[in-house]
Amino acid sequence: MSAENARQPDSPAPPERPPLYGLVAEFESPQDLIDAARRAREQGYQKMDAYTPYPIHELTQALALPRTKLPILVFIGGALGAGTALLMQWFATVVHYPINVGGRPLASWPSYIPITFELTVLFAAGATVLGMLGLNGLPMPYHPIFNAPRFALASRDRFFLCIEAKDPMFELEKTSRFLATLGARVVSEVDE
Amino acid sequence: MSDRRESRYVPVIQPGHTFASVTDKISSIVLSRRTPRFWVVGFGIGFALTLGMLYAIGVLFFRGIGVWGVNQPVGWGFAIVNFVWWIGIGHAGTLISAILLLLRQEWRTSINRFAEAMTLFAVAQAGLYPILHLGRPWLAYWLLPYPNTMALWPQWRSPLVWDVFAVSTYATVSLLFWYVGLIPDLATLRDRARKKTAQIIYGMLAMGWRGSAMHWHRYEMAYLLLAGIATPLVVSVHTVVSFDFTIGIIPGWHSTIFPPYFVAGAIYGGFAMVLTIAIPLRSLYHLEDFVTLRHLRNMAKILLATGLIVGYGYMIEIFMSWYSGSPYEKYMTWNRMTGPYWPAFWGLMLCNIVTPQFLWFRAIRSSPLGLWIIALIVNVGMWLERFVIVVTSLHRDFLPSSWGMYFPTKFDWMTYVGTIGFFVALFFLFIRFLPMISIFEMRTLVPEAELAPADAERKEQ
Amino acid sequence: MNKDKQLLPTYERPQYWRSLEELRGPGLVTERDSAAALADAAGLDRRELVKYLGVSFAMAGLTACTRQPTEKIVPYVRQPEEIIPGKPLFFATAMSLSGYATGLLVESHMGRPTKAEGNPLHPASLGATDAFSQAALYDLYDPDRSQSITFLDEIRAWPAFLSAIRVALEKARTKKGDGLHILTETVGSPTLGAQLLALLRDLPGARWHQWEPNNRDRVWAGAAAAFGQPVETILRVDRADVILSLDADFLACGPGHLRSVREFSARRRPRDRQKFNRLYAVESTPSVTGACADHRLPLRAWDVEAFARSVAGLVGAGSAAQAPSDFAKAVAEDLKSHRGKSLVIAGDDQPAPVQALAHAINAALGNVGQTLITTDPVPVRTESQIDSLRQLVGDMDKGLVDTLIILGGNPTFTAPADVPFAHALEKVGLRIHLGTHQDETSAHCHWHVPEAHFLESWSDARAFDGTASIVQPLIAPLYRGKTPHEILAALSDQPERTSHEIVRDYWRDKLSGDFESAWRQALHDGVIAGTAFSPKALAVWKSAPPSNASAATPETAAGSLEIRFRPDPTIYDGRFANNGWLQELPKPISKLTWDNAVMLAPQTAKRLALTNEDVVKLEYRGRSIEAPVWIQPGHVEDAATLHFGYGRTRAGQLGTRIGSNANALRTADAPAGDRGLQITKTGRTYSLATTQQHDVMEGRALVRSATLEEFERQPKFAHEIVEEPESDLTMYSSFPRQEYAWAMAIDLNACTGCNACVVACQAENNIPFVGKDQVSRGRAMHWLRVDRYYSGSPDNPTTHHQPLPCMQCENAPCELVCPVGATVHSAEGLNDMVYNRCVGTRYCGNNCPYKVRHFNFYHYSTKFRAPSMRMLANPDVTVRWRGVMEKCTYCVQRINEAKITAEKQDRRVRDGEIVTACQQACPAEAIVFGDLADSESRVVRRKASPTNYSLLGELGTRPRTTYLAEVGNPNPALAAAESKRS
Amino acid sequence: MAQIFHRSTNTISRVSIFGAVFLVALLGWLFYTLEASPYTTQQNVAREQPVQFSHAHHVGAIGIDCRYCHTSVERAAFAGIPPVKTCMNCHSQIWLQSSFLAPVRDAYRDDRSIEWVRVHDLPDFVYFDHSIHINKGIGCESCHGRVDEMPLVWQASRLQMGWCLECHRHPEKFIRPKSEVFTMGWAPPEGINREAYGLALMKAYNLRDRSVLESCSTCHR
Repeated sequence: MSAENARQPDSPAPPERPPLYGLVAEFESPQDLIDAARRAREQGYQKMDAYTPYPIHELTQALALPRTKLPILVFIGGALGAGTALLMQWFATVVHYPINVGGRPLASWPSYIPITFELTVLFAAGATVLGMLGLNGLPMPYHPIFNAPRFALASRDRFFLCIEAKDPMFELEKTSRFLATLGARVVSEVDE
Repeated sequence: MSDRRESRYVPVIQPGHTFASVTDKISSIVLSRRTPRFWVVGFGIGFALTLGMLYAIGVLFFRGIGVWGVNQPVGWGFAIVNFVWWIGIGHAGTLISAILLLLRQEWRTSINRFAEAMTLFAVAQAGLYPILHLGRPWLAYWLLPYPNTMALWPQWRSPLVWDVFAVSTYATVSLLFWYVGLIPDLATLRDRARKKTAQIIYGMLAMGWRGSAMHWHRYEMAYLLLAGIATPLVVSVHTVVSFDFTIGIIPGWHSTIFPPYFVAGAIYGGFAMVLTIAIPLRSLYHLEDFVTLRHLRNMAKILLATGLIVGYGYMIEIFMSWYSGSPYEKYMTWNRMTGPYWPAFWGLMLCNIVTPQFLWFRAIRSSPLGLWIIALIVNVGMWLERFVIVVTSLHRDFLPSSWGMYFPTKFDWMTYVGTIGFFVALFFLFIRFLPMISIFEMRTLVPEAELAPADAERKEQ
Repeated sequence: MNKDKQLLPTYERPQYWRSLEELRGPGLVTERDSAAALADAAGLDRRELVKYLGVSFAMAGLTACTRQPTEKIVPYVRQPEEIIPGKPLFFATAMSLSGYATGLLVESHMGRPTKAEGNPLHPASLGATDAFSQAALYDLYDPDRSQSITFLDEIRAWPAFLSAIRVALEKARTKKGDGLHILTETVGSPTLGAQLLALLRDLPGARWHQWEPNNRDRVWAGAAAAFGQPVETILRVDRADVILSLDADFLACGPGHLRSVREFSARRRPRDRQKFNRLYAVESTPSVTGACADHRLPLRAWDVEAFARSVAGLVGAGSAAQAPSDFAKAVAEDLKSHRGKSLVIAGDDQPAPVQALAHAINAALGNVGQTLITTDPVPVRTESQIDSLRQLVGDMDKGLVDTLIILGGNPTFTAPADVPFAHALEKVGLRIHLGTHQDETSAHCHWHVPEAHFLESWSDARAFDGTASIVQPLIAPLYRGKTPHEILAALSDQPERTSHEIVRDYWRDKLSGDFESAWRQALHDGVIAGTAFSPKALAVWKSAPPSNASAATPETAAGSLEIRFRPDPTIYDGRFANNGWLQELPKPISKLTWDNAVMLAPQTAKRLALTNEDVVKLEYRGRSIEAPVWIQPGHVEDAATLHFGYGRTRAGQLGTRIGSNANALRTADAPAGDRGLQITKTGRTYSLATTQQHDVMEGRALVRSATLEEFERQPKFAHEIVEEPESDLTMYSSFPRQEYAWAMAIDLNACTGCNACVVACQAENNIPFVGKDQVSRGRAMHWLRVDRYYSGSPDNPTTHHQPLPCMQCENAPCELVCPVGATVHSAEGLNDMVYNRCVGTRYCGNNCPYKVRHFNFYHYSTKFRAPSMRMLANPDVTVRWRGVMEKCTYCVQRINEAKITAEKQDRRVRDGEIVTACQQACPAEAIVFGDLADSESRVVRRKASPTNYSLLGELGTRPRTTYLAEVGNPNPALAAAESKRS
Repeated sequence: MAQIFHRSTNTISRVSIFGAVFLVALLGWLFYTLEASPYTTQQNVAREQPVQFSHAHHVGAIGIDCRYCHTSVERAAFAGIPPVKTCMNCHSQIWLQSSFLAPVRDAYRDDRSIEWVRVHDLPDFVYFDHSIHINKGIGCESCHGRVDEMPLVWQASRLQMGWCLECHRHPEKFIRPKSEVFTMGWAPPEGINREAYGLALMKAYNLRDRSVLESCSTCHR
């Protein structure tokens, strides 16, 4: 079946139809998806995204995804943790309540190490997870893409490529025909 | 090289599986309506033991720590023994997920999920003890730094404070690690769940994961970073736990070998527990396709390796006590071997040094039952090790006038067995409601995931 | 200050103390007192409440919000001018035991006595105390004391009793007193004696009997044999170079033993060699004295006489019976070479001939008048108590006794097995018992009158040398108790006289100068000047008396053992059976608590195939009891020792039905025991609670000892044994010393292991006792324990004592590991323990190499405390609650008190101004506490001694408490044999 | 596939996550303030007494010295609560008919103590000694506030350890000349540096080093 009858013209259209989010093409295999993505980019499409049941590194080049800023966040988190720990312990034992414990010096730095390390790790890990979610804009339980028919399979064995309506080159007819040529199993429109 | 030979005819996943089959097989365990009978029985037992523990704890709180066997000179008994034992067990999960990930051991994929769950639940058990064993547990929060009207702080030089930070950090990071790994699978469950409630719950937890390429990109980066962070953490935790003893001056505690051999021991015990759980699990849920002999053999080898390290640790300890020339150290070792607690010591040697030697034989490495028995024995051995370290060191230290004996009471036992029950109960809940094997990672292993050479070689670059 | 007046008001207004609310009332700092007063009626005290709130709050994470419940302050209506709220007062009084007094200074907080100390002016105390006088306060507040006058278990009023006794008296008068018998314990009180004698004068037919199980019959008989009349023999240990103890435990019990200890240990300072004395002990049961001896010879009590004879023969007092042993020869030589400077002491338990022999030897050596002074006896009467009791029982049996008045004591329990006191008692028409408890005796009496504790009563008493003291009350009788004086007054023509009046009247014409001032002086000093007896010069019969002993009992069947009955080291003759402190106090040598046991020599036990805790059947002269076995190294072979005082059936919550009753075996003719004991194994076992399970040092240099010769060759021998890190061997710069640096030095050479310090510590620091079960679980709480080690062969080991308080390490391992900083160092070098910060990880306890930290596994402070015991607590020390660690802090409350006083006067604390409780109690002056920063202080001088060493110093803990090593003075002639032996 | 969640859930979920974080922080802050608040400390809460005794009147208006009633304050740990006799010294002469004084007269007649409500109540494990503070130049006012302005006495300070330490760490901020200890509303001389002034007094009165004042056993035994 093809893009034309993907949208039944004869059926009465709903009173006010939500704006179009984009066109989604469903593929059988990762390989098809990668090729499709690459072709679409060569065509000049930018605003598109692929949806896959597992990470596929090839898509990074295929879609020319930007490098992520995550590592910097993690480093900042770690540094913050280390600083907090050291400062806290030094302040407590040297400044705030200096007291003789077992004849050890007030600033017995070797015994600060374990906690400093632990807090470093804690903060860094926190930064990693929050950073990842934040950059991905998660949580986002609602997303237009879920309107796509059979999208549930995106978490099983199907691979989707979505060209968004925002894309400057996006033209409903032309784009859907183009997608069909990429060997998509189905091409369907997705509402906002 | 034997490994390579084995791996040739024992793949990490049986042939014939597809994206679909993998997904359906694993998710159906969670989503299927009917609860298997063995699940009900297993959970029931665990829950019953948990109630026993709660009773013991109630008595403890209202009558005081005296209901336990602790005394002077043995101020620490079962509580600390069990604490260290559980923490040790809690090491395998994160180790498998983190270190094996960094080492690109793809066989980890089918075992890391429940290994991580095991870690969490073990750490939860461990976390109970430091609080329970306090004379005034309701003041446990005094170990945390927080603004207070007394203008007081924790005593930063105390290993117990280090413990608080190490264990809580470890618990938190393991939880994050586990959850992050779960997100895509939760999405799968969301999409495959039939019941609305299930959809909503899994949907919430999945945070609207939709498998976008960009998300996967950041996700993998995050996962890798977490692994990198968690690896030193795993090593640090049992190191810090070992400080509880090494910082002390009691002969048998005050030893520099402890940190490395505690860590090795933790991995040792941890993997033993993973096997203890994995072997019944794979047959009960017919997961032989995913948890193959290959996994069992690899774990057996790790068990053997760490077992040897631990054995080396014991030997060094004994040698050092002789080499030190300190009469107290010498007596301590002699007392362990021939004193009133000699069965514990020799039992430990039997369980932890002799038993693993059977793993030199591939026949045993390849027999699930054999492995399972060995794993059980090692679990016991690791518990004995902690008992020997804690009790036999304390009960006879410097002044003979203060020597004494330690005998656990029924409340000690109830609490210990209770935590095992609690652990089992939690674990059964986990396998019922969450995928015990990482689905999305399994997908990467099926043949369908193979790419055309062109991309394949690009992948190489 | 006028002590007398202070006390009269409290005394004359008994209603003053009626309710506890009022009790805490008089201007007390209520927060202090409620700290002491735990357990309220609901059994839930404030802290517990807070704690349970804590539990629920903890769930809500709200724990910190602990509101103080509202408290009341109840001031005086009219405040006695001498009372400063919160400041304790001290009153001088005296405690008498078996007729001999020990002078005390008792601390009183707002009218409630809390602590007893020795009276430095008193000859029998010299400022020191023994365990009994330390624990006396417990008896005062013992919740099981009888609290009302009863007639056949029904409560009666005092007047009712008076009329009853008057009736009996009238009846007696008609018969000139016939049928009126009075039974007392040994009477040392002059006033009481005078009252009794007056009564006898008044009613010639009346009889006065004396009985207590630990009497001195044999001493009097021996003295009579030697001097022709019963005389008191006063030991001048300070003048003796060589001492021979013939089964005498003169360093642990008996009249003036505290003084003997002081004098003995004063002459064992290794640095002045010529003054260093030497002690030979010949004994059957290992005793404190034997443990101090330079040479100890285990000998069956039976064989002591033969030994004494051979020594006598060798020193020229009579002829030796058989060939003397090497030991005897050596001893005799040593004695002869110290004529006039030696001393032979016979144990109170030894039969008259041995006593006489001892006197003869002393006489032959010219010691009498030098090291041994004879004076009039201290007890008012020295008749044979056993005969006196026999006679009473005989009369009772014949029905000649209409009225028996028992003034104190517990004859039903203590009477020998072959004197059927209880049985005969039933035949008496009117039986009256005055006692502190409803005990075995009161069970057989019609009337029971609660006896006033000595801290509640006016009386007087004499020390071993005759020095008299006024016993004055520190508190009005809690339960309207009566004194013997008042009972006797009831029999006189002025029945309503108070003991205060009686005692005053007795002394009125005996005090020199103006009576009032002399009386006040006497009360203030605690002694009446010039009342000591003057020495008597008596012709002594220099040659040994003929032996009648061997005739006394025929040599009994082979395989039979000798049994020895001795008063229990901690509960005495059973009168302290309900005293928790003394029950839990480890017996000096065996370290047993809460029980007595049959002591056997290791060899004997092996021969009989017995081990510790085996229950055996003891058959002796046709009677038998069962008791658990305790193998006692150093005990003489073929003999057994059983302490009497246990096996009470009506002692109170604590003392009833524990241990086995030796009185059921004791017989009148051989009260100290005899041969003819058969031991059979029952196959059952009985668990005994000991505080020390391991008796040898395992080759560790814990107690370091040398002989005098070795010391002179190598004065620093204590340091040769293990090398100790130099104090500058540290990576850390040490903390700056503040004005004071507290420290302690303990002289192991002086310590006799008498345990007085342990009870003193317990009393001062509100240390709970925990009961047998907890002790056997290794949870005893004594902050200060006296470790006892054996060295040498178990058949006759050398015994070492080591008092072990907290070492106050400068590099304290415990502090390092506490996660909440509940134990940290004070700027003055104290290892502070902050109970309220402790969360109870017990990590510090584990990490303490000395194991001097003790943990409240349960809520001990209330577990064993009846409300009346609230008053016992020291308000200056926090009462610890469940789940916290506790330990010695050098009596920091005393340190703070002294510092505050000094600072208010703008001066330094003087040396000796602060005395720790243990130091204050110690008769041997083994413990010295002081300030290291003061180069003149005693502690600094002590630590300068070459024998000074720190225990486990090699660990680098730098303890502030150090020890002075043991130095013995063995006889070279015997040393060889000794070395062969061990 | 149909949407499981409505659009709004996106916002809701993000807000709730941040909300949770803030809630935790809020609770922590709440507990701390509660702990230091008069709810716990009963600071500034005037206490009803069996007798309507007004310090404002006796101290402020009449100007009776503290020590007239609190006799042992210079000598003992406990400042001393006056016996009924002390009240009667004056009130046997004046205000004989006053109904306010009825309880006092009754108590005196019946030889029965008046049960005052304790206002300043330290925990049982704290050993505070009035005399040493008085003798080292710490004024009554420093802890008890302007008693001369209190009709019914209330607790002027937190009386929590943190509060004690403020002074034990920096006595120079609170110390005053011994002569002024009992003065209410005393202020250091004009234009003088409080710190320097305090330090001079500390030297004069020979106060101990901070490390001694901060040692646990100074207050806890």
